[in-house]
Amino acid sequence: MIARLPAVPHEWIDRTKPIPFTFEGRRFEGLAGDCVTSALWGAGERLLGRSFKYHRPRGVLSLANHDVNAMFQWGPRLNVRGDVTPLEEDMILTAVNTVGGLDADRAALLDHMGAFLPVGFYYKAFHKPKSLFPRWERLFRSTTGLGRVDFGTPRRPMSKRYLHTDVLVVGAGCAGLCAAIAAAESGAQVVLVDENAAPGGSLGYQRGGQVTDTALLDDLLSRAASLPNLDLCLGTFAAGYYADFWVPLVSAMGLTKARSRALIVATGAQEQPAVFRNNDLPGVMLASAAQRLVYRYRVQPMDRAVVLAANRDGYLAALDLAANGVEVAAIVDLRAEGEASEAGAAVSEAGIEVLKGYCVYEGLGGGDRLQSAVVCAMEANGVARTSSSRTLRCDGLVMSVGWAPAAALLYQAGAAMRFDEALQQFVPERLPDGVFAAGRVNGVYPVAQKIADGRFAAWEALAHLGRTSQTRARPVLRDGPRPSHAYPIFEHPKGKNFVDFDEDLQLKDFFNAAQEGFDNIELLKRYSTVGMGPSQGKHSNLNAIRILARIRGEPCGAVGSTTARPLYHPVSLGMLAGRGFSPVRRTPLHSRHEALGAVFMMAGNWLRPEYYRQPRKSRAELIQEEALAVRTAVGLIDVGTLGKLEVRGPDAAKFLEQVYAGCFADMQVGATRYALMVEESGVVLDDGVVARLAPEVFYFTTTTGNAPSIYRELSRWHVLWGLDCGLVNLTGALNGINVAGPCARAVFRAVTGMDVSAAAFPFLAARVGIVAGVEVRVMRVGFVGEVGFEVHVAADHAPAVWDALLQAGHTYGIRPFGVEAQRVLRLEKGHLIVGQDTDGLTQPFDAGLGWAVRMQKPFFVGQRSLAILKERPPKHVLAGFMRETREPMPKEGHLVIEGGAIAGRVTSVAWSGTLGRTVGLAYVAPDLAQPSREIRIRADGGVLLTARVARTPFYDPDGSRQTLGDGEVERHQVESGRAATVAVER
Amino acid sequence: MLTAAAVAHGLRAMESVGLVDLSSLARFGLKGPGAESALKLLGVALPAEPNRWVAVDGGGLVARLGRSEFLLEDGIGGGSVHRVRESLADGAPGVYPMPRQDLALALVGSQVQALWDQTCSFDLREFALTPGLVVMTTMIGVSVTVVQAECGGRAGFRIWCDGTFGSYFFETLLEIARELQGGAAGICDLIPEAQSLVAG
Amino acid sequence: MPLRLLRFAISKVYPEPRMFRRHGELKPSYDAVIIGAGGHGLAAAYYLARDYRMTNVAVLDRSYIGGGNTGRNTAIIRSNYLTPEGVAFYDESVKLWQDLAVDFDLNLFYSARGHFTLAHTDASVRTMRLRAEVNKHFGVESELVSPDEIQAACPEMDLNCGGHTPVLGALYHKPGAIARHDAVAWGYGRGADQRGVEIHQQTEVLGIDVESGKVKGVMTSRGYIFTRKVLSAAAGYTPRLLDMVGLRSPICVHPLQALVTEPMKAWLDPIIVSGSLHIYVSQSARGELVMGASLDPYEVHSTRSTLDFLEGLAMHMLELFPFLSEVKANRQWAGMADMTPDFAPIMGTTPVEGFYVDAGWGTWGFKATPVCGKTMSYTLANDRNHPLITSFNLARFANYELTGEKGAASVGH
Amino acid sequence: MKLMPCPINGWRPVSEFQYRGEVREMPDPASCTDAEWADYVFNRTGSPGIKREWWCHIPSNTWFIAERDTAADRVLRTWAYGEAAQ
Repeated sequence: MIARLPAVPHEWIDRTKPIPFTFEGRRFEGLAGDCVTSALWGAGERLLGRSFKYHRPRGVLSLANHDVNAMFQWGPRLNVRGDVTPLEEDMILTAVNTVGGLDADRAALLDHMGAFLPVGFYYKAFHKPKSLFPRWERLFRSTTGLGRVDFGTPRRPMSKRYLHTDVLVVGAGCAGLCAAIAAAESGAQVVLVDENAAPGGSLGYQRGGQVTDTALLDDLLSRAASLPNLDLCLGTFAAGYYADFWVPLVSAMGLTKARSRALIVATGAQEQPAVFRNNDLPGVMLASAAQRLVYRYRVQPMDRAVVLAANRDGYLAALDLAANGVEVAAIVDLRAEGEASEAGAAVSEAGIEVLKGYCVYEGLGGGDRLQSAVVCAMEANGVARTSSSRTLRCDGLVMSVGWAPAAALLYQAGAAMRFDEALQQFVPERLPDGVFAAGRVNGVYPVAQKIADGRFAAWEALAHLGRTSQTRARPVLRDGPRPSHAYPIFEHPKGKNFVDFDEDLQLKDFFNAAQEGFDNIELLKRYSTVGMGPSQGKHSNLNAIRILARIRGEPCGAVGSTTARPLYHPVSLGMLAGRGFSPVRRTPLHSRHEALGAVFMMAGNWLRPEYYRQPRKSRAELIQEEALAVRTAVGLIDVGTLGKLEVRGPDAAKFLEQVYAGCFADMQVGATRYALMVEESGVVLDDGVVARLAPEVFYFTTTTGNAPSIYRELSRWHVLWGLDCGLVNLTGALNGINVAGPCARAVFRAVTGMDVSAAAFPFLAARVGIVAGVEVRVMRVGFVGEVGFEVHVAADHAPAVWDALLQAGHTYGIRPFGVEAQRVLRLEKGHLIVGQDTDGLTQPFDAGLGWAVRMQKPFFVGQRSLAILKERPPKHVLAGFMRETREPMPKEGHLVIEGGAIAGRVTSVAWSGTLGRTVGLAYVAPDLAQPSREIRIRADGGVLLTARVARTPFYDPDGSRQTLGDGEVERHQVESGRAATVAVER
Repeated sequence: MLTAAAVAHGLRAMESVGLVDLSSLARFGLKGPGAESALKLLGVALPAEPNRWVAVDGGGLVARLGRSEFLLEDGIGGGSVHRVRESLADGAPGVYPMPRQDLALALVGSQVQALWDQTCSFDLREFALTPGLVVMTTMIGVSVTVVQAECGGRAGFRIWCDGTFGSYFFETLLEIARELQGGAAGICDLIPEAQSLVAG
Repeated sequence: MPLRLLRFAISKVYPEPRMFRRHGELKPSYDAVIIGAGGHGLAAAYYLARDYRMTNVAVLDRSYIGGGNTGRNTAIIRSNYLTPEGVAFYDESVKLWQDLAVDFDLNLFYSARGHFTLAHTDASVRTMRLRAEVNKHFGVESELVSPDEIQAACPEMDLNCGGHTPVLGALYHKPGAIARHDAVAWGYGRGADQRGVEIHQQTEVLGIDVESGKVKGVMTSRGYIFTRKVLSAAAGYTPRLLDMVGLRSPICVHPLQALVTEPMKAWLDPIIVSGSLHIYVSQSARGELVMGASLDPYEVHSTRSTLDFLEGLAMHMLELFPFLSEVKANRQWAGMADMTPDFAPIMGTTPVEGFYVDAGWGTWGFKATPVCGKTMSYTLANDRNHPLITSFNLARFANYELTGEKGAASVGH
Repeated sequence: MKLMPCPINGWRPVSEFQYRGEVREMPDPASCTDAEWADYVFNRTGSPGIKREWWCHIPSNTWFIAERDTAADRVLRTWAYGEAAQ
């Protein structure tokens, strides 16, 4: 049986469901509804973890998602925060950041070396001698870091969701609930999120001893429940604010991206620690943490408590503890005047001693836990009068000295914050349109006023949405008693008075950092690392500002605050990634390729056959075979990934003349022409083929990778020029199939009734006709340098045409060929590939494409730049080269070396089975580009290979193969067949 | 021939999220300054405003994509696509034909919203605010055209995307639909009249 | 335990002096004014004072020391560039880095981890090979390595990238390193300060006074200063400064974002960059994964963060490192990158006499900090471009003489 | 995510758009000097301010002009090229 306090309304635990779990190798039992920390604390554990730098014992601090010293490893889950992670059946937990276990942490001796390790110590040493630093770094790296990554962690796809609503309210405390209810009652669609497992915020845990009095909370919850348009999401936090009300909501379910039209931030405030010696001993905690233990989990946090107070909340906490079995040794009130409110009276009624104008000077511990507190009266200047010290026995010390607004979302939304001296807290000065604040984050503390503030925020939001036109005056709500003390920070000669519990920063570290010149809040943060730990300064930024203000003798407002970057709480990469959608495009022939054993490669986001697998044959062999099949018989390639565009209308020709460097107005209907596109800077952008299908209809292609961007850019020019023509993107609607080789005409004739004779359908002609019963566009183009028919057909009919061609080609030994074989074939022809044989700075004259540029035209994009560039001697030019042998072969990217200097680079190279040579393209200095001149290429291992500059095309220089008539086919077939066999034997 | 089991499966899927591939319906597109008048001449009912659609006899629809682009799709009971294609396939002054090869989907069932929320950032409430709305947006990384339409008597959505994204698009949505106890359904599950066509 | 740390234990008062003096008013005139107290500006000041005895120098910053891109970058240092001029320049920088900590007597946590630029397409394999060859030619340690070699160096990585875009190879650059970026600015700042340079933080430049083509002075938020030499080293603010002297440039400012995770025990030694996946990652000495992606797609002059950056980065990280799905992202931030059309900086003299620029650093300025200080101090002192930076001159665009880095830069880190 | 109002399709996340830089007046290639042309091709207005930019809504391939404050990343208005601003 687990010892817990008697049941009260709104407790989170289910006493009927015990939950066994393991911590540091020992078995424990908690209850359903517990968080890990409450279960351990309830079971009497006080040592929950070790600190980051000194490995000091640590227990509970906030129970509000910044207890980063009570952080655990749970299987593959690392840095599990005990204070907010729900307890689960058979959890197996160990504390992170220990050497040899939590109790006997060998690294704990670092605690005694603090004197050697002041702030930024690592900047001051270990770098001399240089040679030793790597060892030191290894040592540091082995000691730093918290949890451990498990390389076996599965990648489970976690869906992300979108959510749309009128009003998003963050924080379901008193103010947030009131705001959400008021907004929903007016009919707006409202989503209310809270990071806790239950709503209510401080209404739930701050009861001032009225253990069972939750009337207000009950009322708010029942009203909220009665509103169908109010969606309450618990266990959900807003991780940040991004432009235009884009707020990621994080829960165990995953990431939801919320878009609202108004945002109400009611995130409350984070209680702040007092700074005194040993304020980190297990047993010292924030008052709100103790109250959370008491009312959420019904765990009695301690037996005998000292309450360090500087506000009414401290007295309420004392009453809560007293009412729940805790003996309150005394309230130590930093304020000389004490507490005037009814809470003060109630405390004296309860017979609790109050030490006014006292502070806690240090905590004394033993066995890794608090045993007593040394308290002193304070001088007027806030310094402890140690002569008058008293030692109070206690196993718990709760701190209630003030709050810091949880204003991260407001900062990220662009709010201007002002430091309010009366409240001693930053409050919103100016909020962006549609963003509103309510409750403690807005500097409003008394319950009655939080209610009014929440309602007012709701009304403001409704006004922003145009749902109300009446005007209201902002109620005055910041006139309550001061909730925060101006400087709850106490020096001690022996230090260990911690300001940042994540980073183990002590008070003196701040003075030292400032002394070194880091006396700007941002510099202080970077040098001391205050606020850079996992809790992002939730409990340390405000005290850091106070300390720096004191050092500079300025008000906190003048010191300012560091920017609150997302994320508010950490979010797992798995949640952020979600499923990870990466679209892939497939041509209509994809299933055909699969059936033929294609090995696919990515080309942009397309899947293309690289080559076709066959048993017991290597990739290289197959690529050569596919290429040879095209040279000696016939091959078939899917060119469906090419960009396919159409421009129609009276100005169609003019449009092409302006976007391409070449001439098109003079084209005959039924002709095709190579087209080169350059940027305004003259750099080669893309190329393709233009076919004139009718006087006012041009069909043209772009490279696969550029298709979407070229279509978009041409659309922009079209809009800009306002020409009378229309641009249509047929890339997905049509598919291209190229049948090429000496037997291509024979094969093509077999599938069409068109007259395909060399006379009727010559090289570079384009025709519209019927193939395999389907209407098609056919272009006689020769990228691979043989008789070729490129058939463009509606996507849904492409498989039929492909099948027909394969079948018709069977007797001729037709072979489908992939991208790799095509690369070899085009290289034999000396055709360059934009993007491989050109780069982001190549202009046509370097690449030998001057012939495709018609400078005489009135205008085309890039023309003016080319006019400038044309006058310059090129720095390098693209030249062909050959080597007699196959191995060793230079590779693409290898350098051309001349006189020990870089004189160029190889852009394409391949073994040509047909020619029995290695052929390639390289950029070389113009003086090297003379045919048959020897160049040296530095290949792998630094060996210099000799190659000979050669004219392109390497293969069929006069282009006779592309124009073969019917009669000639067989002869050529035999010849190149012989050439091929010879080649292969070499 | 449809087995009873297949039908039952499809119907079950549609209770949650049913993905129905309607790519086989006849479809045609046109754009250009002359497109509107050309279609009117052919007696095709047109939406008056940009990004709106109208239903036409036979269960088909005509959608206006932006200002001067149109998507025509026949229903099971036929429609005007054939006629329009016949007369405008080669264009006309200011009329530019756009043969379409979309993946065309119907999305039906009680869990459509759940699938939608995982795949598209567009706020479905907009469809309620603007009857006949046509939306061009992105879904799981692919450009899509979406309308809210009754499909075979069920409230649902129609989605079109470039056919070359088809298998990626369909398979990804199917994976999510299955997690929601939905799945693929046949056109006949959605539109029983289609039975005869399939059988015949 | 190094003896150097003993003094902290024994001395009663904290034994460290100020790194940077506080200054009251600005002097009426300086021999040179450097705009921007980031790494570049302070390095220039440091070498001006150390190597050229120019100490009557003011470094002005609208904010605080190292508060710009120096404090916002992901601290990667490499010299494996594509063009001869680039390689020579960055290699000099890497050499300078080696001894910086000792020069400063400040530990910069300069840590040579090795730098892998992954290639997922045969096109990027070609580029990586070219980079390796150019590097080797100039004696820089780079090589094209196979997937097996990558796997050996980082066994945890999924080279198959969950099916799509498998890794085909990588450019391995052994000297690739990371460093504690803030400390670099502090080290240069302290060194300059000790030599008499004045660093004025929270001092914004409102105008630059140019008379008949020559710099005459600078108007600041704290008054007017006479000076004949002004160095603009203000990264994302460069275009505004150029406007002040009536110069035009191709610079476009885009945000560049970064992210750190919660600390975890050390597991990742090398620096991993993937152009195709648009990610780069290294593990800091504190155990955090420091990550970044490519530039934001459009011009913005602010350091706002976006969620889509986080989502995209996380998705691609998990393609390479699927086991990181439970690791939590902790904090994101952004810097303003001043991009040029050829992915190379703009450095040196300008048509305005006495006005010098050190700009256009885009996404890779940190690694060049020392050599920029060296070359710009030379340029200021001699009123002549340092030989290493001549090809980075502003005039190159008007002359259509862009540098060739463009071919290589996919992710420029 | 940032929202962008397409004049034809309405508000959409900025990820649905392509940015194409500032609207720039092309000098007459016939009459301008090489320097003027190079300035047009390479130089930009790099300082923050309210700029007129080319944007394209990708799913509908709609090009339009956006007037945007590049310091605050705030879109003031958008309109189809050649039409009156809304």
